[in-house]
Amino acid sequence: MKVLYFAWLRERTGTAEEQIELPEAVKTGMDLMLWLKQRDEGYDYAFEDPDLIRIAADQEHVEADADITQAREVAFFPPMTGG
Amino acid sequence: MKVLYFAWLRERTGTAEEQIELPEAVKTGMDLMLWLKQRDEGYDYAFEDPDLIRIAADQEHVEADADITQAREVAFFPPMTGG
Amino acid sequence: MQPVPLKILVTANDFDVAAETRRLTEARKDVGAVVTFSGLCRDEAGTLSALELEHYPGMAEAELKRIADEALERWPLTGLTVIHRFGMIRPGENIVLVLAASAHRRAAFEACDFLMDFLKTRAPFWKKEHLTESNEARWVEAKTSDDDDATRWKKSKI
Amino acid sequence: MQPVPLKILVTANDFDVAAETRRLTEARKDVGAVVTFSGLCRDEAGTLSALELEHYPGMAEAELKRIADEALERWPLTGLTVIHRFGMIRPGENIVLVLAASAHRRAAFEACDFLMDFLKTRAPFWKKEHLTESNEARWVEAKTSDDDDATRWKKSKI
Repeated sequence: MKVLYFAWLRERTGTAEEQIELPEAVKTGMDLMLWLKQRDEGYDYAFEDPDLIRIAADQEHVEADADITQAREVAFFPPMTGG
Repeated sequence: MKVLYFAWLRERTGTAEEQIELPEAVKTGMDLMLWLKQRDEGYDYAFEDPDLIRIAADQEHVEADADITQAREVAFFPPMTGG
Repeated sequence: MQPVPLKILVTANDFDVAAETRRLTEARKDVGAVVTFSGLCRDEAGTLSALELEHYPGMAEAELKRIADEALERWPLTGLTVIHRFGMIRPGENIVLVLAASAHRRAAFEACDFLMDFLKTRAPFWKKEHLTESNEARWVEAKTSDDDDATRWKKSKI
Repeated sequence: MQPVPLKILVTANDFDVAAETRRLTEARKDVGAVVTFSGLCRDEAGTLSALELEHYPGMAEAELKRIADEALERWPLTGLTVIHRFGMIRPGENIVLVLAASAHRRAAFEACDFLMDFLKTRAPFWKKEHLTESNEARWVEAKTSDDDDATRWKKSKI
């Protein structure tokens, strides 16, 4: 699965994009955030408040409890500030 | 007093602008309309439904029962259709 | 920074939306939103030769200014422009232009919307339709929906 | 007459409001109203060097299209254009442009307003402020007022 990070999530993780093999236990966007959080200090800081973070699966907004196991691309980002 | 007519009021009265010496009994815009209506066929036709007609005194909208005796300029016109 | 001076123009000529937008934004850093309304002459049926716009010179400008002053009082605008044409206007041509600029979009949207609602019901302009098929011409009748639109702005003093 | 095809553009370049207006009105006689929203980079305090606009390529266009399709379903529009810039944008420069055209003004106003409310809360763009006084840069925080604006459109399915 391709995983993308934007804005301060990109800066904190130090990663714009990576390939991840989902562990068996990870089903939802929230599961994935909690799993990523354990990786290292940067990821821990990026996901320190997972409730704040928005998730897209295959370029569509999804809720944190939505199943993402079938997605080819998952993205994490802060609330949007365009316009 | 200068009296102006616009749109179909101008066409029906055959007059764009005229000077009128107000008769003593005429105090309001409605009084003036009823007085004008008696003048001839064209004015009678123009003011056949006085409740429909809008009035301005010195280039400001006024109600039909407002005193217009002090105005230098009074105008009669149909509901507006600009924009 | 002072707002750009209010511009009210009643003219037979067409207007330039880009130039009017520049007038409200150029050399300023306090404008976050510009909302522009352009009103055009329609002719879906293909029966219209032109609209003839008659106005009350003097009062047209004065009334537009009264409506604009009310908008400037109600919303924190950095600029406001109202242009209304008169004379013969062909299908597809411009009739009216309102631009409202502000730091934030809600004020600009509401002021522009308000301006158009009151302009429609209070500014002394009248439209006459000249038809292609005949020498006939007929005055456009006022729509009660326009009065309804104007009553949406309940707080208004005008 | 068919509506002008929907135009969604995410670009580093500035836009031309006059050209975009022409695209929605030229050679048509069914457009009575064009409402245009321009969003600009503000800097009232004089401390901003530039806004850096980051976006999610692919999803930005897709999400703008979803919002635009919802607007086209809700209002009888003759044309709709949404342009959003990314990259470095200086104070006074354009950020976003929405044009909605319709036979009648209410539809054009509401569609444009709706587009901006949902664009603000759903389109994947993020602003970073670069300051003049330091090398510091900070991410702009989302405003809850934007969420409130979006909830005004209760019927919305998105």
